[in-house]
Parts: sequence; C-alpha cells; structure tokens
Amino acid sequence: MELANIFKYLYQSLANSGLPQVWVDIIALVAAGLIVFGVLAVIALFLVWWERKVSAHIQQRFGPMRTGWHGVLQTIADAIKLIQKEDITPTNVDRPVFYWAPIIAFVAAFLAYIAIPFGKGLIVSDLNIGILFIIAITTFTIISLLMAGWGSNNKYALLGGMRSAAQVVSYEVPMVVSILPIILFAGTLSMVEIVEAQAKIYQWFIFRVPFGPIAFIIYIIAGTAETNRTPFDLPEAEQELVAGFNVEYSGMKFAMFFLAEFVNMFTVCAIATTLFLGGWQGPFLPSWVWFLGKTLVLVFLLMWFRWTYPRLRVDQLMEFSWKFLVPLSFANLIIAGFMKHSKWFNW
Amino acid sequence: MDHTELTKYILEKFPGKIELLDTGKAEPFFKISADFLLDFCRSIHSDEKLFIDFLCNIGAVDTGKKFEVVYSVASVKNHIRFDFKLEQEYEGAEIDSIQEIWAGANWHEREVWELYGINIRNHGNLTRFLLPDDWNQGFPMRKNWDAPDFVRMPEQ
Amino acid sequence: MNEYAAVLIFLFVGIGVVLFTFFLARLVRPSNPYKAKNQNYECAEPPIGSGWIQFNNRFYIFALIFVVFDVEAIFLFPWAVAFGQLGLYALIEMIIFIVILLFGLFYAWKKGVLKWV
Amino acid sequence: MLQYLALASILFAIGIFGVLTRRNTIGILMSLELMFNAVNINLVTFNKYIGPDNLTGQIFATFVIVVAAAEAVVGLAIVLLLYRNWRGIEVDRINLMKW
Amino acid sequence: MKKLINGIKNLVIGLLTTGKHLGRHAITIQYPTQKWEMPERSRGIVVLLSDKETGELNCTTCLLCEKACPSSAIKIVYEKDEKGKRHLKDFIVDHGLCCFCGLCEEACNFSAIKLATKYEFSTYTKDDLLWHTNKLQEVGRDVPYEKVERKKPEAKPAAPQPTTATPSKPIAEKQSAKTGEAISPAEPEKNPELGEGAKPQEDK
Amino acid sequence: MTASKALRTEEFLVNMGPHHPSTHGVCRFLLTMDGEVVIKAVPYIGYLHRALEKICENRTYPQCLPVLDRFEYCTSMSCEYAFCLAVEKLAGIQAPERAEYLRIIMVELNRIASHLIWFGTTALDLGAITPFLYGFREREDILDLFEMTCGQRLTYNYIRIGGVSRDIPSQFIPKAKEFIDKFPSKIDDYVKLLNENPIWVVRNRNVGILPPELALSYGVSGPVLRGSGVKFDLRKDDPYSIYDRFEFDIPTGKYGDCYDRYLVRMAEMLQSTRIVKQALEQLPEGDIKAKVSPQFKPPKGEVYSRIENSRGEMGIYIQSPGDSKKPLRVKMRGGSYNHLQVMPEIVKGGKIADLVAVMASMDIIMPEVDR
Amino acid sequence: MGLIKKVPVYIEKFPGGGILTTSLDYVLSQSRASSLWYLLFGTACCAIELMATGASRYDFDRLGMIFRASPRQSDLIIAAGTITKKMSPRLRLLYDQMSQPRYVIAMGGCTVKGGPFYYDSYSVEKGIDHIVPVDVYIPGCPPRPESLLEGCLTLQKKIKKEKIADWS
Amino acid sequence: MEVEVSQLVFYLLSFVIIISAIYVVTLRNIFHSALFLILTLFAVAGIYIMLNAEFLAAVQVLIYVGAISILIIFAIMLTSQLANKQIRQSNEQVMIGIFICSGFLLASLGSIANTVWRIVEKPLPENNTLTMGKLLMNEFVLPFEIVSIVLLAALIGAVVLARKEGA
Repeated sequence: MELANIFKYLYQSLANSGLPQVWVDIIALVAAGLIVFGVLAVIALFLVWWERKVSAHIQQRFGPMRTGWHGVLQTIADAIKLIQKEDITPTNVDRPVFYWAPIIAFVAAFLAYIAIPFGKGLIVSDLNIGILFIIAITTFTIISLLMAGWGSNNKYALLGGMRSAAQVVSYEVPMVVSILPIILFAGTLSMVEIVEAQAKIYQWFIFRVPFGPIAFIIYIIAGTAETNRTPFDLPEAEQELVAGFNVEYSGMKFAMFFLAEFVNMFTVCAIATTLFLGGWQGPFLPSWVWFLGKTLVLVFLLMWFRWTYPRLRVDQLMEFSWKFLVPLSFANLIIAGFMKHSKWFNW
Repeated sequence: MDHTELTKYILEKFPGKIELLDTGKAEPFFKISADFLLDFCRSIHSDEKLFIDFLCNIGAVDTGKKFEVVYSVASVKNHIRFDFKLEQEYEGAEIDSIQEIWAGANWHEREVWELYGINIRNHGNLTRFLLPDDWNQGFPMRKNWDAPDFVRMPEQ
Repeated sequence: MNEYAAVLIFLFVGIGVVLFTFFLARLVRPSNPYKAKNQNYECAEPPIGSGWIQFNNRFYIFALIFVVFDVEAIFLFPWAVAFGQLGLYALIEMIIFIVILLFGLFYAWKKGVLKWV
Repeated sequence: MLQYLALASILFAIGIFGVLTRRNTIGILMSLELMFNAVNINLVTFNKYIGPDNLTGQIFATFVIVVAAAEAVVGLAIVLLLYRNWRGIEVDRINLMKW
Repeated sequence: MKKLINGIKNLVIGLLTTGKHLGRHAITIQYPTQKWEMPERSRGIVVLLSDKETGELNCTTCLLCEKACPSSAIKIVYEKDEKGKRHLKDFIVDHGLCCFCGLCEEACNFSAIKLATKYEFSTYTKDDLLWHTNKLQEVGRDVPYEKVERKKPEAKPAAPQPTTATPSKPIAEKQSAKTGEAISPAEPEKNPELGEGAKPQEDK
Repeated sequence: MTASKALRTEEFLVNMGPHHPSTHGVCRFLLTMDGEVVIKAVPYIGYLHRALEKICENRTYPQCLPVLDRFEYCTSMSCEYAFCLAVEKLAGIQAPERAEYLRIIMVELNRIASHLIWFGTTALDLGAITPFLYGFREREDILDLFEMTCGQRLTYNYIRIGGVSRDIPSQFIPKAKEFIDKFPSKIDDYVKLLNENPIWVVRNRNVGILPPELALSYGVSGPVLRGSGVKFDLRKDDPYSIYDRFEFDIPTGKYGDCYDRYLVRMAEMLQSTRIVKQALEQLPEGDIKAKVSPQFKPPKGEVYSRIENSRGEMGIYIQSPGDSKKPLRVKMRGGSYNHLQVMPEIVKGGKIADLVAVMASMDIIMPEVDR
Repeated sequence: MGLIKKVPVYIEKFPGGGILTTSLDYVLSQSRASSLWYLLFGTACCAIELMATGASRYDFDRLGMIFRASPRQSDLIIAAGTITKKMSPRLRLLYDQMSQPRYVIAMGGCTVKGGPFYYDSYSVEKGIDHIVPVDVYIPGCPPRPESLLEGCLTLQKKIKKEKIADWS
Repeated sequence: MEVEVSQLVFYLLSFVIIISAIYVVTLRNIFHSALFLILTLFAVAGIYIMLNAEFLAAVQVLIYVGAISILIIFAIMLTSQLANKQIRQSNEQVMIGIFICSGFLLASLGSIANTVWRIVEKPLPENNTLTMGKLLMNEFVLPFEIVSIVLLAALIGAVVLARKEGA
C-alpha cells in the first residue's frame, strides 16, 4: 500500500478528464503544494507539542495536559489563539520589510520540500540538482532573518538578525562540505538517486567508516546551528536579546516565524535522513513511515540537545565553526576522495 | 585582637581626636568629628595592625535632632570590626566622600545623599538612583518628611 | 523544465497560503493601535534613539571568508558528481584547490582575524 | 533567443545607469553585480542557442560569478576601509578627498 | 586531542543525565485534580474561628491581633457598652494588605483568628479581598483547631528584660531559670501533637 | 579625522532592563555597546525600592520581622536571623540552645535553597533550561520542610527575637535527614550536566575576572569574594551563634572568574548539607524561645551585626532610642548592593553574553539592592 | 477591531446562525483560554513563586502556559511582586505593548493593594489597578503556586465566557 | 501550449528583473535596494533555469543570494547612516546617466536585432553538473586552479584591508 500509487491514480484521472496537459500539471502542482503545506502544518504542530512533551518529561514534568488528551490539542489552541492576536506594526518599523520577512521565512522553508522525498515516489519533483537546490533555497532564511532584524527598528532585533545571519553563514560551509562526500559516492545530486544508492542497510552513508559518521556529526552540528537551536540559539537568546529577531512580531507574523523554525528543523532532519540514513528505505513498513520515523528520531536528538546544553557565546560559536568544523570537514572530504578512488567501501 | 585590645589600640593611635561610645554592646563604637573622617579612614586603612580593608556599611540616621552617619568597617585580614560615627547638624549637612579609600562607598554615599539630603563632597556622581528620576518631594527618610500620598501606619 | 515549474508554483502557493492566513487573522483579530503600543520595545524603557544603529559589525569578516568558501563549494559539487568518472588526477587537482584555500583560512587565522576583535 | 539578449541588454543598461548615478559606493557595487548578471545571461543564452555541444558558456558564467564574488569581497573591504578613513562612502566626497 | 575526547565524553554524559530523567516519572502534582496536602501549619488565608458547639465567634474583641498586625490589615469595628465591654460589630481583614505572617494568630489568646490551610481565593475585583465578619466566619467554619484559653495579656506588664549580663553566659544555665509568669503570645503550642520533640514552656 | 576614534564605528546605547529576562527582577543596565561588545555598563537601580527601612522605623521589633522577610526573599531566614542577632546583641538576650540549632538548620537549608535558585537561574541565563527545573525540584523539598515547620514557603517569619516561633514537627527530622542524604546525589547530577560540559566551561572560564583587591575595595563579600581567592567566611572568621561547633570547609576559587564563583557555590551547597547534618545530630532538647514581650523595648544603643548570607555579608544596623518599642533606624546591608556596584568594572570589554554570565554568577537579587 | 465583530450580528439573523456564532465563539475563547502565554515579568518575592509554579512540581505548561520574553507575543502579565512608583510607568508601557487580547493577573498583596508596604512606604504603588486594568486578583504574600494556578484557572473561566462581539 | 507557458514565465521573470533592477539603482533606501538586488538575482536564476542551466541557477542563488547579498547587507549596516533616510543617494549625473544608458540600450538592441544569429537547434548535455565537472577537470583545469588563486588573493586582500581596526 503505497501512497504514491494513490497520487499517481489521482493524477491519471485528472489527466484523463480532458483538460489541457498544462492545466493538469498546474492543478496537480497546486494540489501538491497544498498537500505539502497541510502535511507541514500538521508536522509542525505535532513537533511543537512533542517538543513540549519531551522537554517536560526530561524535566520530570508532564507538559501540556489539559487541552485534549495529554494536551494534543494544545498547539492547535495556540495556533487559533495566535490568529486572534492583534498584529502590531510599530510606528517606526520599515513596513514592507517588516511585513515580508515572515512570509519569506516561511516560503523559504516551504520550498525546500519540493525536492525532499517523503517516501518511494512521494516527491513533488525529483530535481536533478536536488540537494543543491535545497541548500540554495534555504539561504533565503538568512535574508528573512536579516529583514526581520532590520525591519523591526529595534536594537535587540537587529543584533539578533545579524547574529543569526553570521551564524547561518558560518555553518553553511561545514554543512555543504559535509554532504559532499555523499555526493562523491552517490555520484549524483538528485535526492531520489542518493536514496537509491543506499538500498541495503550497510550502504547507508552513516555506516561508511570513517567519513560517514564524521560527516553525519558535522552535518547535525551545522544543521542545529542553521536552525538556531540550542546550543546555537543565540539569535533568539532570551537572556541576552529578549527574543532576538522576533521581538517586535506578534500574532500571525510571529506564528509564521515559529512555524518556519520548526519546519526548518524538520527539513534539516529530513535531509540528514535522506543523505545518511537511507531515506525511505526499510523493510516491511510503508516507505513514508520509515522516512518519518527516521526523521523524527533525528528531531528527537535535536530536542534532546536543546534541553541538555547551555548556549555558546557568539565568538565561540564562530570560532568553533571556522577553526574546527571547516578544517575537519575538508579533511573528511579528502579522505572520502581517497576512499572513493581506492574503491574501499565502494559497494 | 579582641575588642578591648582593639579599643585601646585605636584610642591610643588617635589621642584626643576620637571618642569611645558606650553604646554598642559588642564591637567598639567610636565617634569622630566630620572633618577628621578622611584622615581617620586613610590611617585605619593603611595601618599595619588594623588594615581595615573592608567597608561594611554606611548608614545615616535621623535622630530627630541631628544627622548621624555611621560607618561600619572591618578587616578581612585581621578579623576585626568596629563602627564609628559622626554627627551633622540639620542645616548644611555635608561630609567627605571616602571613595578614594573604599570604592564601594560610592553607592552608600549616594543613598545617604538621596534619602537624607546630606551632601557628599567630592563624590562626583550624585544623581538619583533609588527614587524615581522625577522625584521632587524632598528627602523621604528624614523623620519629619511627609507627602500627600504618604500613609502612616495607624497608631495602635 | 517541467520539474522546475514546481518551484514557481510552490512559490506562489507558499506566498498565497501565508497571505491567506494573514487575511483570516485579519477577520478575527482586534486592532487597536495607539502611540504607546506602537513604540518599539526596549525592555520597558522608551527606546534610546533609532533602532537602525550603525554598529561595528564584527561578523563582517566572517561573511567575507564565507563568500570565498561558498564559491569554492560550488566548484566542489560538479567535481564530486563527476569524480566517479575521473581519475586520480581529479582528486589531486581538487586537493590542490582545497589546500590553496585552506591556506587562506590559516592565514586569516594566524592574522587573528578569526578571533573576535 | 533574442528576447534573452534584449533582457540582458536592458539589465546591463540599468547597471550602467546605476554606476553612473549612485553616490553610495555600495550602490555602485550593486549596480556592477547587475551588469555581471547581464553578461551571464548572455553567456548562457549563447551556450544554449549557439554552442549547445558543450557547456563552455555555463562554465564561463561560473567563472564570472567567481570573479564577481571576488570583486564583491575586495570591493566591500575597500568600502570598509574608505569608511574608516573618511567616515563616508559617497563617491563624490571621496573624489574631493583625492585632490 | 585529549581535550576534545574529554569534551565529547562530557557532552555525552550530559545527554545521558537528561536521558535518565526522561525515563523517570514526573513529580508534578496536577493541581485542580490532584492537590498537595498542605501541612497543618500552613498559613493560607486569615479566617475567624467559631465555637464548635454554639457556632459563635471566638473573638472577644480584645484588639490584640489588630495591634500585632505589622501591615494593619485587620480592622475591628466595635462599640462599647455601658460597662466598657467591647462588642464586635465588624471584623475586617484586608487580604490585599495582609502579609500572612501569622502574628495575629500568635497574638490571639482565644483561638479566634487563624491562618487556615486554604488558598483558593482569587477574585475578579479588588474589593472581594476585603473580608468582613461573615465571610471570615464562613470560610473558617470547618477549620479544625484546638481551643486554647489563655489569660488576658492586658493584665501583664510589658516589661522587657534588658539583661545587662554578657551574652557569653552558658545557655543551659540561663534557660534553667525560667519564669512561668509572663506569657509570650508567640508560644508555639498550637499543635501539641506535632511538637513532641520538645515541649515548649508550660502554661500556668 | 585621523584620530583613533575615527577607526571606530559608532557606539550605541541599549537599555537592558528593567524588564529583561536575565536581570533577575528589575535591574536596569544602560549599555554603551560597540557591536556586541559592552563598552560601558551603567546600572540603574531603585525599581524595587520599597522603603523597607522607613517601614521598619514605624514597626515594633517583632513586627519588623515580616518586613525583613521581604528584604532578601531568597533567604528570608537569614534576614530574620541577622535582625534577631542584632536585637539580641543590643538587648543582651540569649536564645536557648535548641533554638540556636534550629536557626542554624533553617538558615543553612535556606542557603541551599537560595543557591539552588542561583544555580537554576544561572543555568537558564546561559541557555540551559533543564538544570533550572532540576534546581527547583530540589528546592521544593526544602520548602516542604519549611512549610511543615513554619507554615510558609517563602516568607517564613520563623526566627524570632530570642528564639524561633515554633518547634519543629516530629516528621521534620526524618524528612530533613532523607533530604540531606539524597541531596549529594542530586548535586552529582548537576555536576554531570554542567561542570565539565565544554560549552559551560568556555562560557564561564576567564569571564568576568574579579581580582581580590578590587573585590575588597568594593566591599564584595560572600561566595563572590571567595571565588576571587580570599578565604573569608564570617561563619568561620567572625563566628556568630554556634557556628564554631560545626565542622565545615570554606571553598575558595583561584582565578576569580565566573567558573570559580560557580564552583564555590556548588561546593558551598555540600558544605551546608554537612552543617545541617551535624546540627541535626547534635540537636538538643529544650526550650525554643526566650521570653520576649511583643511590647519589648531594648535599651538605648546601636549595633551593627553581620552574618554570612548566601549572597555575602548581610548586615543589620539598628539604633534603639531606648524608650520606644520601635527602632529609631534600621539599616540593611546586603551583599548584592556591593556586587552590583562592582559589576560595571568587570564587564567592560566583554560581550553582552558575558554580562549575562557575570550577572548570573554574581547572584544579584534586586530587593537586597533596592530595599 | 476585527472585521468579524460585525459579522455575528448579521449571521444571527439567519436560521442556525446563532449556533454558528456560539460555536465559533466557543472555539475561539477556548483556544484563548488554553493558550495563555505569560510575559516573563516578576519584580520581587512573587517572582520566585512564579518561577516555582513554572517548575516541575506545579508545571505551568500543563495549562498551556509558557513564558515569552517579549510582550508582543504574550497574552498575560502576571504582575508578580511589588510595583514601585519608579516601576509603574514601565509596567504600563509593557502592558501597552502587549497585543490584544491581553490579560493581567495581580499576584500577591503588593499588586492588589500594596500589601505590607501600604503603610509607611513612600515609594510603593498602592495597587496596580491604578496603572493597568486587572482581571484577577490573587491574595497571598506571596501566593502559593496552587493559588497562582487557581488564579489562572479563574482567569480561564472568565475568558471562556467572553464573546467576540464584546471585545474592546 | 507548452511554448506559450514558458513565454509567459519568461515575461513574468523579465518583468520582475527589470522592475526590481530599476528599483536597485534608484531607491533612496540602500537597504531596500539590496533587497531588490536579491529579488533581481533570484529572478535571473529563474532565467537560467529556462535556459537549461540548472546548476548555474543553483549557484546563482547560493552565491548571490546566500553570500554576496549578505555581505552587501553587512556592509550597509556597517557604513550607512540608515536611520537618516534623507540622504541623497544619487548624484547630479542622472541626466547624463539616462542619456548614456539609453544610448547603450539603443545600440545594443539594434545590433541584436540586426545580427544574423546562427542558432543551433540541439539540446544541451543531459546532466549539466556532471558535464561541468568533467569539463572543469579536463579542459578548464587551468582556469579552475587559477580560480583558487583568485579566491585566495581576494581572501587575503580582504583580510588585510578589513582587519586593520583592532590590530
């Protein structure tokens, strides 16, 4: 029972309805977009709830309990409440920039899902530059954070925006270089082909010692930094910058940032799953279950980090990236190159 | 040094300029004149046997007739502690700043100035800090102070 | 080509969905702006000066280095894809390429640029 | 194909306009980026329509991007230096300073 | 290198520590459904106690609590009859002023006022926190207490004992000579079943 | 234009506080910043100035105690204790032996509770949220003990002039012992979470170094002073009450940075458990309160009495007119007052994140500053 | 004002419109009540109890209450601790900067009426209702965490009764 | 139909490019200019995709949007009196500028129209990333290595120029 077949069937029946092919494609894509949005919204709502539950249980609390069974409706209530909240646009802000920043933040996070395979055949469009596309499109997040920081006309927001931009920029290099060994071995940029290169469990890139685990660790660290989560959550460090770049945001605009943050977290984990953990591959269960399961395990890992570690200072953060991760990732790439050349692990 | 030794030592070190008060039951309590304050502080700070390196507290008192300013000092090294105070008339009360000896005196003196209206010479930063910036109701810690919205505890 | 139509359509769908939720919120939410509310938040104090401060951005130098390494990374992608069909010389060329740039990184490191000024 | 070339020339013309009229050095650099992009569009267009056997045009465009990046890096560093020394990055002021 | 390995080790130890707690059961008390059992001495809210049989207030309008209150939260409205005896007209406790220190309870010689172990009294208006006799009595109706009758302290001279002796006097010796005459209102014999560790001074 | 000033970009002013998550209440810093670097930090206080001293002047001595509770609410027991010691010194009252022990048990437990708040908020300020919750979890156990004894969680009004208000209930000792026994293992958890965590170390090491000379000159005391390497603890060096009967160590730091202050406080919690343990074992039977009338009038005199609080030297100066049941003047001196004063000196040139770390390690609590 | 404020008036004229508006009201007010994000604002003793309420034993999160550092994103000020005259304009500003709908809980005696600092204090604001409109008053000095939780539940009850049509 | 849609997309993209490019060079607020530059560059990436240069499009987004524009924004933060929006951003050469650029435009459009282009109707190589990788490693290996030298030079130059301050 593969979901992909259902979508194929729906697409076929749409194509047979006599509409011109262009319109069929457009309608199918719009529908796909809405479905992806729905899935993401559900995932984000679930992640928020899950994060609260995980944090609560790490801290020997219960977390949300009173809205629905064990608080499952909590984030939905939050969302409905945020819709009702007044949307304040302070007088001194740069209005268009202030308005568009959350939209760009969300859209950048959303676009990445074009190329992420949720399961076998469950990909909106298997771009031939898949992974590169995702990396490229998510850089818009930086722009949105800078816009939010600048548009707010607030010193804390500006400092937060700058911090996050610098941070994302610094961790972009180790992130990109840590996925290069995978591309080296898979010989392709397409996400689907990368997954197919890891058909057997021993082929998962994380198990290709030594470069695989190292690349995975670098990727996870850099991904944590890119999504601004503890220990790299400086841009929204409550104790330093109040709420960082989204100090001035309220209501739905804030909700968009919030949503984008969790979608980004899921993106990072989904990419890690695809690149290192064999994506949707797995026995018995439907492919999308495997994909979701693996990704959620990684998400849980990020949450676990968040509720365990203190936060780095901004200069230490930078130095860690440039003085440690960047040389390490390049060294790892060279090792991987030698391995590829000498046909080790080249199964 | 126990208390009697300490008292004796200090009285001998500053003959005639300092007066022992029989008020504190525990540590020695002296009274000095306001113009002797700086010299006194300097010498107890530098004296080898006393080495008063720690200023505990400065507190002003409005006795109803006069202001008193009480200094509590201690030595971390020699484990001794004593207090001394000086008196000031209501009108034109003014004392020297002892920040050059103990930098921590800064805020204590500011507080004395702000709440009691005792001027501090050479303080350098006498600005409002405990009270609101736009406070204009005088010096609230004085005994005779009153304000329209100040509610005294009903006498029981 | 057709694959990339998805990008365009997703772009519109994404923006549309966000704008739609904004519109939805506009229906429900109250709106009552006044002067104090619209003041910028600065820890419950009236803000001092404009928020558009011009400040010593020490991140700038990191951005400089980043641009260089980002450019380097884009050359690594085609190399990595094609490496399976190339020989050892490609590896050596790439190592030379990387080492030259890492030299730049170490230069910056030694010059103390990577240290926070 | 012609439409792409036309677009490139319009973009290039706008870039020229920016270079000529901007007072702010960063504005000039941004206009330069526009011109680089116009050139790149041309390169890629020629690649597709005139020499599709190979990807020489795209390779060249990549190199142009590299040069643009290097130009931006050095150019902005110079801007920074100008700012430090003269507290301003307006071109006409810098011209004045020169004399 | 050693530093690096050590660092990674300690990061993992941190993860394990939080992970260990993840498996444990929460210690949360889910308030509206589960309730924390307040210790008997908890000072929750000021109530007036009434006699268990008659249902009358224990208060004799001696005004001791009003005097003892450090924040003047207690107001007693009374009128004197011809014999000079005070009759309670209204007993007002302002819970907006009260600092829940328990001094009134200690001052009271007739077990008339108590800080009960109740705490759920949030209101929508400020005036609802100004409790009059009936409310105080109503809330205090089911509060358990041990009735303790004591002498009127007005009879007792308020004589401080400024002992001029040096404080270095042996403590035990000093305590052996205790006088049972003066009754301190701060006596802790409200819960005799709890204080068996040391019985406080006897009441004569 | 060629002056070195020209090479700098503009500095800007930022308000940090009075409503700021890391200022532990309502302290306000006016920061002059150069990018992320703090050039100058000017503390503004008084947002919690409640005129406690003025209030005390119009209360009888026993009535002062609830007010004193609010002077430093994290360790209310210490405030009461300091005040009672001062009054007792003034009037020559001696508290019974058992009361002295009970006081010490309570004060030391309260010190642990206060340090747990410090531990939690420090961790929170540096971004670790879970230790905060753990710290408060253990604190609840201590508060249970307090509530069982005196009926309140925070403002106890337990220690009275001449003794304590009530004897401990019978379950107190077993519960306290249980707590004392399990507490070191909890500390162990904290240590595992933070002490050696590389992120924690780099955030705290060599940050906010406070040299001992500067500390003394500013009147810094308590764990902060000890973190700077000065081995000075009033409980040992100017022993009051019966502290000379207990065995405990005074932990000191070496470099005077945030990490040292952190270690000192962590060690102090363990030392306090040691004291409580000994006190519980030695706890004698007997009276718990000397006789003091509520209308009590101490003789004319003045006294400054100091104790070691969890935030340093807490001193109470009382002047009694002799013929009144109300003090003429009560002056309170809290450790934070001086700690906040020295902060601008040591945060200069650090990042804004360092300011937060220093603030957390100083354990400043605003009512002690503002009163 | 939200556009929808006028809509119920029209909808209710249609058959079944009443049910629609009530159920909409129900969903909206339930969600408002179940997701009260409180502003991290504490000045004195009550702030410690506020923290304790957020901690494991009492756990604010159960009620869906989490803290936000920025007033823009919070729905509720729990005024925990004494508000002095120096602080009161700041409290007002914070309240002003919150986005509506917004609620205030006065926690503890100091915020209700000045508490133990009502008399003899020259600097304490005698009740924050002079500064901001207060929804729920909680007695106590400081109130126990349970009292605070109960206060929040009281506030939730109040919110659940609210209708969109009478929002101000 | 297919052709029409792609024409439509092209016109959309060129509209975005031209309008936002004009904003880049004329807006007073330099930060807004930078944002419009980003928009322009993003749309140019769309043009690359239409020209079957997907890899180049990704590179365009990655480098221009992700790196250079951030650098530009940082530089703006660092140097401009942003609060003061009244600063005049263009100089007196506006008329000359319009003249020159319209002259250029006329000349180039004319020459484009008048040139006879030898269009080769042939699809580009299938996987352009792979092809580029091969090309870079074989035919363009010297420029490729020179790129690293150029980047190194840029890096060192920038570091030397920008470092001065604290040292």
